[in-house]
Amino acid sequence: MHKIKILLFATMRTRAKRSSLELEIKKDSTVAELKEILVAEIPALEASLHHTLVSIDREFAFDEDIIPENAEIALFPPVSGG
Amino acid sequence: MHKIKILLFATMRTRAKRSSLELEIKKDSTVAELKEILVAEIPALEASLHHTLVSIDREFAFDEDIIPENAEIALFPPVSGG
Amino acid sequence: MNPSLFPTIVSITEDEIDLNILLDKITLTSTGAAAIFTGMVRGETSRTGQAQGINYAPHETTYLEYEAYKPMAEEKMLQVAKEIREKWGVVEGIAIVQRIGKLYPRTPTVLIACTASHRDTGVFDAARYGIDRLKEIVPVWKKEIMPDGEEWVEGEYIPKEGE
Amino acid sequence: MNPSLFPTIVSITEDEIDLNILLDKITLTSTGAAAIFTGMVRGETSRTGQAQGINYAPHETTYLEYEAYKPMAEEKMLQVAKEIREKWGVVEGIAIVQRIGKLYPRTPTVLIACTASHRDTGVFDAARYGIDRLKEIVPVWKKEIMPDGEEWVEGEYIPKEGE
Repeated sequence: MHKIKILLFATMRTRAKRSSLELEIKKDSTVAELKEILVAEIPALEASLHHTLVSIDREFAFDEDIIPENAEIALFPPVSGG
Repeated sequence: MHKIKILLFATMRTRAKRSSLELEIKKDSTVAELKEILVAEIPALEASLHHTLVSIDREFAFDEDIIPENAEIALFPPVSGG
Repeated sequence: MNPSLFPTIVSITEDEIDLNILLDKITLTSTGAAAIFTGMVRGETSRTGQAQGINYAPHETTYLEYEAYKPMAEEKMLQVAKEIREKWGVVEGIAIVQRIGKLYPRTPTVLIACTASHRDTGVFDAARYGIDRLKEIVPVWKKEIMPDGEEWVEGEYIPKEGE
Repeated sequence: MNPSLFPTIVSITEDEIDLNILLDKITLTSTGAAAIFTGMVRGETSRTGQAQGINYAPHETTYLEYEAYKPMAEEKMLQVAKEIREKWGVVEGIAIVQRIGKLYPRTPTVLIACTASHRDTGVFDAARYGIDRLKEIVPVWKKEIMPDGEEWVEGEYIPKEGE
């Protein structure tokens, strides 16, 4: 098990009613597995997870990517800046 | 005969060593005729007359155009602003 | 001019966007042209039926509230600048600035500026590319506050691996 | 927004070009995007063999001295704005400013800015068209002062009747 920090932005933050959380995950967990853990922790996130973007250490990440130790993870909707 | 005011800009001004002059021209003179009168008055302008632009009352004018009374005429090279 | 001296400015900021200062910072002695794009908060939107997969009706906006994942956003802005330089090698200076916080109608929210020696070098296309890419990969979001409610605006672009 | 309220600013001026102020003046409540072009005095030109029919070698510029036939120039700027509005009906505000006098390298000399509700409306093309047209029909000239002499720069465009 290792600890990771998860940042939530925009819709994700609003739904989760928090802007970050820490989770313990198994070594070599994937992004897909993380999403399952996260929904168990915060059910309100489930509805938007299908179009959520994920970043690991500030790079876009995908379901099959493995989460390294001490990673900074972020979940957010498709961007809408400008 | 009527009087017109001629403004000179850029190369034309430098060559003529003046920025404006007044001339008497015959009624219904054309731009082409004006150019001849002007060269007689200021021979230094001859070299550049073939690619000189002319305006009458702030609109581009052409050799066959007739110069109205009290017109404000300008002669200048193709523009190079920006 | 040595390309390694070409300035690249990226910034997520709560401050006003100062076009004069930004333009000065990306102007070199060899620079003759700048193409600058700015986006502003629209107080009234009359266009219907398009943008980001959402059909929206004409409506009024009271203000927008922007937020950013700042460190990632600035890294992605650097990536947009890198992509611009790869596509338009003639570009000299690049500035990419996103303002965040509560922003009212008519306020500039974003700026992309590219400079080059001459205007026929693709510098307009470079700026256009920059704003398009920013709206795809730079993690910034806005919440729209309207007279009768508020709503997060969501984009539709899904970045691919390596973006 | 009533098109008759769309602002058009044209100016020949000896003053500094203030992008912030000009942008503000052409930003309406319905505006969401601005494309701005500025030209600056190049202190060093490395491009060879082109531009306005003259083959020039790489060279240095000490400064440029601009002059204008001011009343006609401002009328022709209004005409450029009118042409832009005919081609891009979506354009909201237009600013066209030419600075004249003695201008040193890195100084903005000209600005064309167009605003619209959205960026995909041709607003970039409108600004590009504006600067191209200004360099064809707006009576402004520049004398280039170099370390070893000076020379009037002449354009090559010959306006046609009605332009």
